[in-house]
Amino acid sequence: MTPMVSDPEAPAAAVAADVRRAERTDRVVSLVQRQGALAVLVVVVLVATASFPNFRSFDNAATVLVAAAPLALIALGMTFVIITGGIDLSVGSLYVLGGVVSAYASQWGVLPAFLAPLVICGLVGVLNGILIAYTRMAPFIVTLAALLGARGLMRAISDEGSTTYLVQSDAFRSFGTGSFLGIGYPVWLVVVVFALGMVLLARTRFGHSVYAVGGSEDAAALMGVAVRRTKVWVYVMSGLLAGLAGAINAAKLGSGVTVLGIGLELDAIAAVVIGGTLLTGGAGTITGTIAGVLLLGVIQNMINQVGNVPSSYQQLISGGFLAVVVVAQTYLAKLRRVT
Amino acid sequence: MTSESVATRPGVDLARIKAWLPAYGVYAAIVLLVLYNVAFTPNFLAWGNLRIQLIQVAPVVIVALGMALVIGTEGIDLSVGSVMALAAALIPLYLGYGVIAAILISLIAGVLVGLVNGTLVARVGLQPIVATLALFVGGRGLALVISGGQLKDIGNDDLIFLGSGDFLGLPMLVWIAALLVLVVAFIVRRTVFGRRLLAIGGNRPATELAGVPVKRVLITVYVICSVLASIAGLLAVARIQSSDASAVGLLIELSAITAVVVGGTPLTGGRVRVLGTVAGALLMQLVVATMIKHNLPSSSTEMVQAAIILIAVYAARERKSR
Amino acid sequence: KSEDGDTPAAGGAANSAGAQVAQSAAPGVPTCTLEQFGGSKVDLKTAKIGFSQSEKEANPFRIAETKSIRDEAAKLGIPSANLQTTNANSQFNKQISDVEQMLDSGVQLLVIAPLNSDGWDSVFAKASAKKVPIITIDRKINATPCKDYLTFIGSDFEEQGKRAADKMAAALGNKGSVAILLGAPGNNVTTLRTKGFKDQIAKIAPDVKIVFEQTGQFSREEGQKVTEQLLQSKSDINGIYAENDEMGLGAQVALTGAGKKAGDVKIVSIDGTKGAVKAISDGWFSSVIESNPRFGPLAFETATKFFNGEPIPADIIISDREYDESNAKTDLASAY
Amino acid sequence: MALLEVVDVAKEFPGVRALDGVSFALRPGEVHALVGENGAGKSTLIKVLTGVYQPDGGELRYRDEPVRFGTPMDAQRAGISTIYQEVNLIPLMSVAHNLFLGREPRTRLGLLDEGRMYREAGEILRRYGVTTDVRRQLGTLALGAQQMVALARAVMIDAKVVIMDEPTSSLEPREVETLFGVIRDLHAQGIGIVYVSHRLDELYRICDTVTILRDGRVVHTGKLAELERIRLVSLMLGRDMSAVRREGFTGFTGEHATAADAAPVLEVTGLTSRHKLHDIGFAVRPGEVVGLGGLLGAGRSETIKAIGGAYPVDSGTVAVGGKELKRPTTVRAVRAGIATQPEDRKAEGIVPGLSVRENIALAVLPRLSRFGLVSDRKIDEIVRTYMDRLQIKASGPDQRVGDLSGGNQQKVLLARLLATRPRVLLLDEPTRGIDVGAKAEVQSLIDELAGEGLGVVLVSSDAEELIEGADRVVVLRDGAVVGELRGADVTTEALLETIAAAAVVEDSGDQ
Ligand SMILES: Nc1ncnc2c1ncn2[C@@H]1O[C@H](COP(=O)(O)OP(=O)(O)OP(=O)(O)O)[C@@H](O)[C@H]1O
Ligand SMILES: Nc1ncnc2c1ncn2[C@@H]1O[C@H](COP(=O)(O)OP(=O)(O)OP(=O)(O)O)[C@@H](O)[C@H]1O
Ligand SMILES: [Mg+2]
Ligand SMILES: [Mg+2]
Repeated sequence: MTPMVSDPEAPAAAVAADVRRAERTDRVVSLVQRQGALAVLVVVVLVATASFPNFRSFDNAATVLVAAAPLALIALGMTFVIITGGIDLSVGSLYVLGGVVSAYASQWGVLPAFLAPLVICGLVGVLNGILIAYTRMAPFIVTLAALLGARGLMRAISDEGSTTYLVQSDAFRSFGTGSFLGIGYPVWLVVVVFALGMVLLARTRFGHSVYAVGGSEDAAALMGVAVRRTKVWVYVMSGLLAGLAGAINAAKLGSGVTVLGIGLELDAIAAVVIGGTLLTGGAGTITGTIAGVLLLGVIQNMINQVGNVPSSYQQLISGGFLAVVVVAQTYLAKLRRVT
Repeated sequence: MTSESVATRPGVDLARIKAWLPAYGVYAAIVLLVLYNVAFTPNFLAWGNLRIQLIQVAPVVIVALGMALVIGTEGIDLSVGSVMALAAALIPLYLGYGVIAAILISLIAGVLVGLVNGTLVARVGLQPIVATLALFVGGRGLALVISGGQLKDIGNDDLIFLGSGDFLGLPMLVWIAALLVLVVAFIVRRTVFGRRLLAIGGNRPATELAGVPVKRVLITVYVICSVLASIAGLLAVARIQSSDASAVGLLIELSAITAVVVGGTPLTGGRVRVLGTVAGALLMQLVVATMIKHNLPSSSTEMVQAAIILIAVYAARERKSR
Repeated sequence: KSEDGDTPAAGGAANSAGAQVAQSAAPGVPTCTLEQFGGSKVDLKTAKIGFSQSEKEANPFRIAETKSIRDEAAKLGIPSANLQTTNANSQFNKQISDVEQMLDSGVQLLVIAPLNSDGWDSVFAKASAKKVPIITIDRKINATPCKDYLTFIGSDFEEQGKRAADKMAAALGNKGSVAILLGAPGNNVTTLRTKGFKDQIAKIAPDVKIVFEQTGQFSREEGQKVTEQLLQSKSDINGIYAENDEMGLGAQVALTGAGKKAGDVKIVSIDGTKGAVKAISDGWFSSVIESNPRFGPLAFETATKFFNGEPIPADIIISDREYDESNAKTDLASAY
Repeated sequence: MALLEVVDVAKEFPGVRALDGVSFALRPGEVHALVGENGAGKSTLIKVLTGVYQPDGGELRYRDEPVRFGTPMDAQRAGISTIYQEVNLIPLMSVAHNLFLGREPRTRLGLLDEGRMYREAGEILRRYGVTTDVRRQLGTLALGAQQMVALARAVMIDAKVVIMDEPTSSLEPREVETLFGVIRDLHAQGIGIVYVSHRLDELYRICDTVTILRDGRVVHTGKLAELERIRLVSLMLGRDMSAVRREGFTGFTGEHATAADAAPVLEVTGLTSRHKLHDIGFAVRPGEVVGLGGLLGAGRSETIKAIGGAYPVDSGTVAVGGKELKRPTTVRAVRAGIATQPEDRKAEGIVPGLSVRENIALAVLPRLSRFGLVSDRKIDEIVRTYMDRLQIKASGPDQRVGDLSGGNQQKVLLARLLATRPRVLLLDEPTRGIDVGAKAEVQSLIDELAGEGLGVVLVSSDAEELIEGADRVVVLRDGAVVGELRGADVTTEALLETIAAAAVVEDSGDQ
């Protein structure tokens, strides 16, 4: 009663070795995939440095960084939201609303100028979060409504956008334009907030709940993750960060400009996705988002360095670049061949 | 289409109304808004007024039809506005060869954009929102490059007839939109393609394993969406009698998505409500018209729109069921 | 008065058609010299110059504006590599960083068409540190001339609104109901053109009632849509004030669609594009107040004078033409 | 004294009374079997016990105190640990993170102590026979290994009650033994266990007490040993004993009549896919059921998918009826007559939002249509045929498949496959998670289809099913064929022996 055993040794051992090798390459490829945006950023920066003498200058770098600060904050919030599998379209409107509110509140001092936009945008975030978490309406549509609502609110408090509140506090103003070690305060703020964000996402239970909710909402609930609370919090964070971005921008511009922010949500989404975060949720990194934000800024800077690119070509180039980066990302990800 | 209601006890029962509301909430909202206008807006029921509302909603409806199909596959297409701009930019360039040639060229542009979007989604495997974001940004740039940024007046009578002429008492625009609604409804209900599209939205891996050529179907869906958008683009040109690549179709992707979702099509795919989409577009049109007629500022229009979207979608949201 | 600036500079010669003319500065207006400003003399022919455009070159005004700057630079023999241009695509933050990046790259003169009048603090901080003079064109910036920036060249938008009101009142015989097609909300141009128009109407023609004001977003399509709605609810409207030509042209299409004849509803608009001026000849528009975009010559002339040490007035207000039946045909060439 | 108890609970879903006056008590140190047909309400009862659902009526008592669990977390904190029916972990997160989610070890600063987490995770999982890198994404593990992670997660905490909803449905005999070892340990510690399974022999091996649910009601509670197997089944199904006895337990009848010299309908040669499959080859003749045996991760599912065109291969050929498939894709495979039933019914099988009708017709639409327009008449005909033939229980062809019970979903899937009139059927775990009644029906259906001349490839973790159903068993290990059982050799012992032999060879090769 001996079953026919065909020589098992060779193939089995070979496969086992194969599997080990596969796991090693998996890890390398996964690193490149996760940090793919960083790799692309390095390449782009090298190219820019070689081609444009001005690109190298410290001032130019500082300007690019300061300009990227608001988008960076917004993209940070968006990263959390997208990792939970959601999306927040309201950030562009909240950013403008935050700026207007901040400029208005600056008449009472620096602290109100920061707090007022945080409170108002945070409240909209709470509303978004509650509607999404408790009524199971699609995040896309809830935050689309919030986009309209927040813009309407901004117009309503600024006399249909025609009143621009000027920043009254010189201290607040100098926060926007001043610098430390040659680099603007907003950039330092962004660095601190990002560091906190990274710790929060990677090293706390909340951060892991965020991943879990995005990975599988039902499973996370059954494993005892507070799914709804996590969701509410990410939208609150996103709202708060959009408000903060609005505040630092108001400080920089010295006024609550009302004609900003159209389409900023899409820039933020693009930055996050370029950074390797999956729109389906469950995976993503903050370092990737930083790289994504900087990539967008550097590309814009390069277009400016060229000097005379007509406006229509600028858009064409941005679109093409976006496509190339995202396609490259996807191919890197595919190499992982997860089954 | 597949919403079966549970047999319930006779008499006035809430369950029946509850089951009915999600599917027909939009229609109820339209009725309410019309009643309000009849009472408070002078001249609302005049044919001229109704006509204008139909004309204005037609391009949104056309774009939303394509969007509904894409959303049915659990996708989304942000590039529709740029496609409209591309179509608009191409029209004046080729009008010299006749209206037909110009229309064909802009439709071909739609096909090409659809192929790119579809390929990125189906073959490369990009998330639809990102795949179409590239053309959302780049497409309008291309349109501006093509048109040289110049707004061009259109003097071609045949084209203008499409935009503002009447046929059998109804504007051409409305005829065309109605025809497209019927075509899309027919596609969804009666064709193999329609069933496959819904299955992909319902469960893509399963549909793939069932031997359905998923990639081909997806690419076709994006092509249809883009072609519909380019039709909307050329109709917009015909209607405003000029081609302005920088303005045409601006932000229409949001209006179209709103119409689709307010009309009861879930963003999660697997179902498409064609008539609901039309109703969704009409509802949003009526909201804007009402606000304009009462001369309210744009801030309040936006806030009312936000509220209506939330209410409509809340009423239509899927109850959790597994 | 506003009628003075009517005669174009040299009239006739095609290349100078429609060139800007500065109103003679009133005595006592503060001026600014290179010394006061604190910068150093720069030779324009070899200097690095930056031009920041606010909106896409996709409407007649912006196209003409950018072209005028480039053409004038070429005419003065400035190598094109020395003229750096950026376009903010209507994103204000982009314009700010565009300008800052140009400052970093060492431009010695900045010409800016600002998207917004406020919000330039960070730019001024940087520019004044480097002593780079800024000439703002078409839109004014709310800041201190000769300190934050050198001077403003452009039209007086409020004045344009007032002149439109004069024209409207005249066309309606000081009686009737008027609708305003507002520009994009939040835009300074919108605000000022609205204010000027309303104030002046209240002052000179109290029987002209403003019964409707809705935004047409400065676009022809929106102008058409809003007018269509307007005509359905207020069919007895007598006049439409469009805050730019595009919306006026959209209104014209809507009027045609509603079966109105040319002249049934008086249209007054601002800008002076070819399409609108032609519409006067066709009888659809009553008049068009010009807002001249050809800033190149005046901007470079001002810069040259400034670097030569001449005093520059804080505001250089150009005298805009206006078009009506009397000159629409003959002056069509000077429309843009 | 009861540890965990419900009295007279009711739970209603729109249109379904899932629980109707159910009372159930679990005593310390007891292994309590909970059985019933698909849709009887077992999972619902468990979810009521653990705070996933709030009961519409009745009382929940824990250690003789009335309690209310608002969320699964509340139940967990109280010491009730659960392994839910569908593996409910987060595929994109690492194994260790899944194991510790919600109770991660923390440093003094309140930050996660990842080093400790990875170390401990590795140690814990080794006890359950999972030796993988704990930093790996959970989703890259086979279902069985994932199930073991879920088990480890559930038992890890200081639980008073452990609830297991069909824990063995994706486990191999070896893992099942590990699991039973764990259950015995828990039992010895006085922990109460609720155990749900459709595999009767398992119940008799480890359970003390049984509660039988039918249509949301308790029809019997008592000592399991005192309940004859046949009576258990008849209580579950609500049919009388003689009928059950007549029909038997498995639906298989034994050998199929296959001409030994008939040309094979399916020939697989040299199938290779990097890291996963290594030179796999076998043939299936018409009317033959070929089983694929092996342990978890042996590559059976990949083999099935590769043949069906759904898994990329680097080399190798698949031929149907002697004709080789060029560049296989699912579309070409279906066209050539290969029908694949995937392992994961929910993720890759049914389209839950569509009706029974649409699901059955999905693969054959082109045949039921002209010029791209579907013919409702033809579809109705086919749907009716298969709903009758497979006895699909649904309120009608328009019912959403997502609302059907597991067994009926499986039948709908089979109907879809059969409607393509395939020549080869590839079945991956066709009876996973379906009740004894439905299982027998599906099994006899497989028999019947083979009888009609189809070639069938059958994968099953249920050794009994594999042995009784297959005429021949090809044994895989680590993606390679390591043996084949034919004729009289097709026995459970021989199967285990072959797997073990290969394992020994490999283990020694590893040192
Ligand atoms: N979330 C839900 N919404 C609607 N109906 C549900 C839901 N969950 C379960 N049901 C229904 O309740 C009944 C009991 O389902 P349950 O999952 O408890 O069965 P089960 O005994 O676990 O079956 P199986 O052996 O197939 O796992 C079924 O008719 C099922 O369709
Ligand atoms: N006990 C285990 N520990 C760690 N990894 C495992 C274990 N069992 C399987 N795996 C891994 O899971 C992966 C997928 O296995 P695969 O899907 O090929 O299994 P299968 O033969 O189809 O099993 P099934 O019987 O579930 O169908 C393989 O990469 C394998 O290395
Ligand atoms: Mg169950
Ligand atoms: Mg398997």
